[in-house]
Amino acid sequence: MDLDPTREQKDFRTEVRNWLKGNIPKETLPSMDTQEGFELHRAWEKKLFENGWSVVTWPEKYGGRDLGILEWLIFEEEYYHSGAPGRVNTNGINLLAPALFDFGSDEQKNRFLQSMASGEEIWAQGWSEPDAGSDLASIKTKAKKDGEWFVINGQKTWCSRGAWADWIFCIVRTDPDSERHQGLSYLLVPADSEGLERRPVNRLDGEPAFAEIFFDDCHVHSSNLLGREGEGWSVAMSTASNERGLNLRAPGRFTAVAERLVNLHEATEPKPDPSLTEEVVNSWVRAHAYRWQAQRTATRILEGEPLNSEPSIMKVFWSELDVELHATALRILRDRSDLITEFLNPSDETEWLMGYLFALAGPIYAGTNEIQRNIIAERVLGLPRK
Amino acid sequence: MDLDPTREQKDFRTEVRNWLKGNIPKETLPSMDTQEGFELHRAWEKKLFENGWSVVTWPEKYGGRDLGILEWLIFEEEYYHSGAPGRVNTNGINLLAPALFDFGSDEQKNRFLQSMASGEEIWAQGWSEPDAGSDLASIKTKAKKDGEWFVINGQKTWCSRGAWADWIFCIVRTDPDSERHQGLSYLLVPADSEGLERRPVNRLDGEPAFAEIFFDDCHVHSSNLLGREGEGWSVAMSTASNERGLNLRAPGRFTAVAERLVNLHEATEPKPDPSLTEEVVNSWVRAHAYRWQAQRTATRILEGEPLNSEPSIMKVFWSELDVELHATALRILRDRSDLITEFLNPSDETEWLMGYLFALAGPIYAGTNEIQRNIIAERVLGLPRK
Amino acid sequence: MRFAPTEQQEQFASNIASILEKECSAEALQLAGEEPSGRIGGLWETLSETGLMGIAIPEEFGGLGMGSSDLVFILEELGRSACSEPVAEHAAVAAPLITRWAQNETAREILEESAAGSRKLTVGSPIDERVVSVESSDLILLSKENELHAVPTKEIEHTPMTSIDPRYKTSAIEWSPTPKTLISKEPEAIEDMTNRGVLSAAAQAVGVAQKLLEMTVSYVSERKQFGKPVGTNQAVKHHCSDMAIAIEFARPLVQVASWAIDNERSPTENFTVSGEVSAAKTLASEAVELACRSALQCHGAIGYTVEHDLQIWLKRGWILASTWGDALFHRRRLGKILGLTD
Amino acid sequence: MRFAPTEQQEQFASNIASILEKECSAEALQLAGEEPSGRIGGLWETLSETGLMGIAIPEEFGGLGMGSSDLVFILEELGRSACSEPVAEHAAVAAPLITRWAQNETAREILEESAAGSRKLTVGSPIDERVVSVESSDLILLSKENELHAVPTKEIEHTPMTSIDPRYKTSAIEWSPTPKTLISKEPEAIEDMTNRGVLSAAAQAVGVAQKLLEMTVSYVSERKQFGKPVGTNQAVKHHCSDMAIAIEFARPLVQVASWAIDNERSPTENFTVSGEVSAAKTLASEAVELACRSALQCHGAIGYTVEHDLQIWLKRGWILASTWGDALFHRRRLGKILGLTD
Repeated sequence: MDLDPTREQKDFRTEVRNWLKGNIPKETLPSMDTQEGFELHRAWEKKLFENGWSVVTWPEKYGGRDLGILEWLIFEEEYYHSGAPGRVNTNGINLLAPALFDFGSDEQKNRFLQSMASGEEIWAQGWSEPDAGSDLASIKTKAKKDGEWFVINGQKTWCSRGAWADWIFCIVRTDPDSERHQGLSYLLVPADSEGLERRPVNRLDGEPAFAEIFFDDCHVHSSNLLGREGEGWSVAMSTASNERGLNLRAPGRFTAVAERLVNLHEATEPKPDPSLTEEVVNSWVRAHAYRWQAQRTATRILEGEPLNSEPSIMKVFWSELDVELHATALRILRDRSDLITEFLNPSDETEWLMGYLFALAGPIYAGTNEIQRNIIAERVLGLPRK
Repeated sequence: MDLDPTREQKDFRTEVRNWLKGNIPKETLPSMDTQEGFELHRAWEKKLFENGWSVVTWPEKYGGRDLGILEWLIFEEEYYHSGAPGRVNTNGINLLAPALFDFGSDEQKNRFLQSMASGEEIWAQGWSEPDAGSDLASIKTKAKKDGEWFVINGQKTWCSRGAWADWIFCIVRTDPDSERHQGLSYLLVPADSEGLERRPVNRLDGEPAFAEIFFDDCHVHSSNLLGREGEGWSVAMSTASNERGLNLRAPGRFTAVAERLVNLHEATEPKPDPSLTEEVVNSWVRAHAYRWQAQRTATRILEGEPLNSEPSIMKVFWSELDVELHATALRILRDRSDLITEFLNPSDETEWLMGYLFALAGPIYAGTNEIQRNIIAERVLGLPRK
Repeated sequence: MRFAPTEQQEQFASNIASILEKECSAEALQLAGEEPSGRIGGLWETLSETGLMGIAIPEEFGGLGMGSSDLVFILEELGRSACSEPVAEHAAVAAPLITRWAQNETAREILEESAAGSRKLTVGSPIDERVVSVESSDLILLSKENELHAVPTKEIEHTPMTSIDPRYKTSAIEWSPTPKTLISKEPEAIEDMTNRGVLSAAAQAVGVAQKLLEMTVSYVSERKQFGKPVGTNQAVKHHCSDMAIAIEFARPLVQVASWAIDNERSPTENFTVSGEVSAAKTLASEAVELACRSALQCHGAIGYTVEHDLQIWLKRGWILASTWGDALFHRRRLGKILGLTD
Repeated sequence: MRFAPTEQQEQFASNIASILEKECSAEALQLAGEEPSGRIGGLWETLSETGLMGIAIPEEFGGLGMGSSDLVFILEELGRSACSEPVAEHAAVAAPLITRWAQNETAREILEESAAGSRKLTVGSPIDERVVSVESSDLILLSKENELHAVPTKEIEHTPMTSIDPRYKTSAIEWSPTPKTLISKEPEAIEDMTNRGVLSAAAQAVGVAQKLLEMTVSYVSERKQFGKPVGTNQAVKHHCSDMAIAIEFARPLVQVASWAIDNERSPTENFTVSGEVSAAKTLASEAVELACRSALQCHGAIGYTVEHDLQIWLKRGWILASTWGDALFHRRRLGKILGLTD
């Protein structure tokens, strides 16, 4: 057991910290779910890319630094700690890119990865359908092969970033007679395709964080097929195991929030109720535990051990931790005033409230926590299914 | 809405309070799960009976006072508040008696009710079997009719008070070809019958709170059949709905514990951690809510309304409240010393610890809380079963 | 002892419920959310016609002469329909306060018009100093240093706050007490004001929780995933049961608190009116918070959008859980009442 | 950075686990519970033969010269087997304390016999003043007013306490410090004593929780009700998952804390050894409390009896959750370390 970083890792941390210190926007950017905010976030992605911070673990030829998972953990810690803007292209970088690396042709990788890393092309996710939420395999959107084209008809929903994204990655049914996990294919669809219409869907806070996408004889060229025809489920699962795993939620995100929570507690006068102090400690300890659990998982990944329980266990833990961190902050604020009315003022309170609403989605998306708990019980602990 | 007691009810409360004040044993009785304690508790039952306090809601001819449910609630409040001994014959009074009133012949009522009320005959429950716990309908113990006798063979378990009781009420399978809820019968069995053996089973704390009962050609006279042959399930259910309902756990039990908890908090110096103070408030409020929910339910019963959700909802609530009340006390004690080692000393700490262990059984017996929550969802809220 | 609504109480509440069902439907609320006023046109007037605005005003002033324990069943319905009008502030807090604490001549003038709903009252909470529905009100009950005042809306300055619920308008206000606005100098009057406000929030919170439960039960019974209704999963069943349990135990305490306010004493030995009220709000706040969380979890992503009606009750639920003191506030208040803290 | 046991660490822990599986079986523990001593005969000696008692004693004194982060994996196994001997007190607390804080001449004498297990050490917690396994020990490490003392057992008076777990013997003691018993006057020594004691309780607690989870999974997979295994119910599955989650997040913190003790600094920026230790105990106490509650609930009535083996781990779990400070104690300690309270 060796918990010390190497000299190189220490230096890397210092480099990241210093660069961020000198470069993050002075003013908080508008929400990335507004058109203005979306473009400002895109510009920030470009700046990150130009300085080599956009995708530190990717190969250099796609704009990365070829670094390992431990460095990635360091980068994320420093990134969140610095208060830098949210990443507008996480759908692409975290969800699509792993599948592109695994299943993409060289042409596809060259075509898509660098423009993704630079923010030139921002991606939206197009998996869910009105009747295919948790039950992803019941996808109905169809794509019929027509020469060099796939012709898509159907509807997608909950496409996050869908309102302004440049591209959408979709799972569609290419074999009309197939059922469940069979006969699906994975298509990369330009958002400005003819026959594609998008309708923004407003989140609780009124921002169009999602879109519905309607396909009406939408033609997509077969060069945009990722993996083989009918192999869509495997391609999606390589993304999904990633979505539910370590990459989507780096511990830096939570330790940074825990730190903000400690600061909020400190800044509150008179001192918050002691039960709130204990809640702060509790949340802080859990963020701390998540950090070290992630470090331990990183060692396993580096040593080539299979990850069994980690993805589901971590998903349940971080999503509930995230709610807890924000709920605790709201209780502190509520205890000193009536926070709930401050929803849209650009104050500290608002940030916590927005964070809370965002956190509430955590136990739902990427496989509800109920389903994750089933997975832990059945696949990890070996309890009988029926 | 009228929440005031009548003048008669006020007087009744005063009468109960005064009698208990003058008559409860000065010293705490030994546990009723020791032989000595069992007999001392029996003597206390006799004293209650002789003064008309044993079964206040029963008809006078069986030793009761013919009082209503509101007076019963008052009696129980005062009883628990006074710190009087636990009732050793609750199995008989709360579980068997309702079935006797509903299904018993006049001979049976005359034979059993008064001697139950006086503590002359103490009853144990004989329902569960090794493979029939939550799934009561899978009973295997058989009774074969042989002239005027039923001949019982099989095994019962978790017979509370089984170690020293005088009688046991059992559900047995009288139709050997029957399945599940069919073909069962309800038998009243003298504990000293030939062919009946009992083996005490020690609870966590080492006291024989249960017994296993083994039947080996045990002959029971057919006059001890309660209800008709094959009707055992209905008879049991009239008891079971009672077990899960209002009668088993009167609110007085919990409000009295909540009061003791407030006193424990008060007696603790230095003052307990503020988070513990809030836990005390929380437990107190829940006991208070249980009290008023019971009052509301009493009104419904008096007005002949059907009880739908109440039995299951109340069972979940009181059993979890009971754990919470005792766990809070343990946390207060632990905060000022290391309580856990004081297990067998007759101190205040021990009482709380014993109470905690006892409380832990609450969410398990009389239908686990998991099953109760299913019942609430399916039968009350109407969620689909499959 | 009879712990149940009278036939008259049930009848009145069910009357109001039918009106709300028609005039304060989810559709109407969605539309109101897009209006700057956040209001449903005509709703105040329709409700006024039932006599509701004067329900707790004595008959001599044109009211119905009823009390909190009559109102409590209606307050729950107001929550259940996420009613966008300040009926609770007017009828359950301000009017009874004036009735009890104002001098007769002041009272008569205000109450006669209030009973008909033509003068609209609202109230500023002594706990958090916000006022609901300032713009549409005529007279505001406010507290300052143990004094109860009734201040005409036109005499105060108010800054609208941006509420999470566009149908629930609150303002920060500035005002100065004058001898003319003074209603009472009794410290008890402020305690009474607090208790009535807390109770009305608690009762509405239970109603919101009930509605969230109903919506959830109906959604999970219909919505299918993996070939069967989501509601067949035990975890979903238990979410719903837990909501039902929390509601079932909060509700009687809310009713007991209303009786305590009417009778100016607690029906529980060694306990107080404020204690009953805080006990009720503690469990009501907890019930509605749990209901918000579980309803959203059981609905999944759809509940997370503005388009689905669930959000109307989520937002109202979050507000009612915290307004007039959250569970923590009332646990602390109870700690003092029970003598656990100073 | 490599956050995983070395091969040697894994090997040692799995050796100890095999011995415990054989010699400290549930059957043996049940029998020990009926003995007045509460002990399993020969177990101490068998374990001593592996060198375990001197694992953290320097090689020059006949020990193995390893540290807390080697021990932590073994401590978890000791909990998992509900080991009835004070191995943790001896090898993980007392011996390393003497190694670090005693003068060389005192240390040599004690440590050489301790390494072989022929002199048996135990320790009194500065938090709750009880001592474990007094009767079978030779020398007790105790604190008094920031002084660390090593007191021969024959020089103290002790009153046995009746533990809920008959295999876990504790005593209240009376003793007087003398210059001869003094080991160190450094306040840091007491902090070190506390941290080592807390860590050993935390690591064992995780082991107990792990065992409770294993027993529960196995029971609910076999036990049938309503024609199918109890473990097919989603509620039971979720009980088990929640236990697994709590354990999975407590375990790394326990390992991090052991590294911090060895290195006399925290691997986390702006944090302390005591902080790591208290963080570990907070989550370990919570994990084992949850495991006790859920294991009992999933077992149903059978878990509630002395005859079923579950009770062995329930009782040990309750003790380990509270000894050396419960979760509340350590949350408060963390509150101070994080600067949230004074």
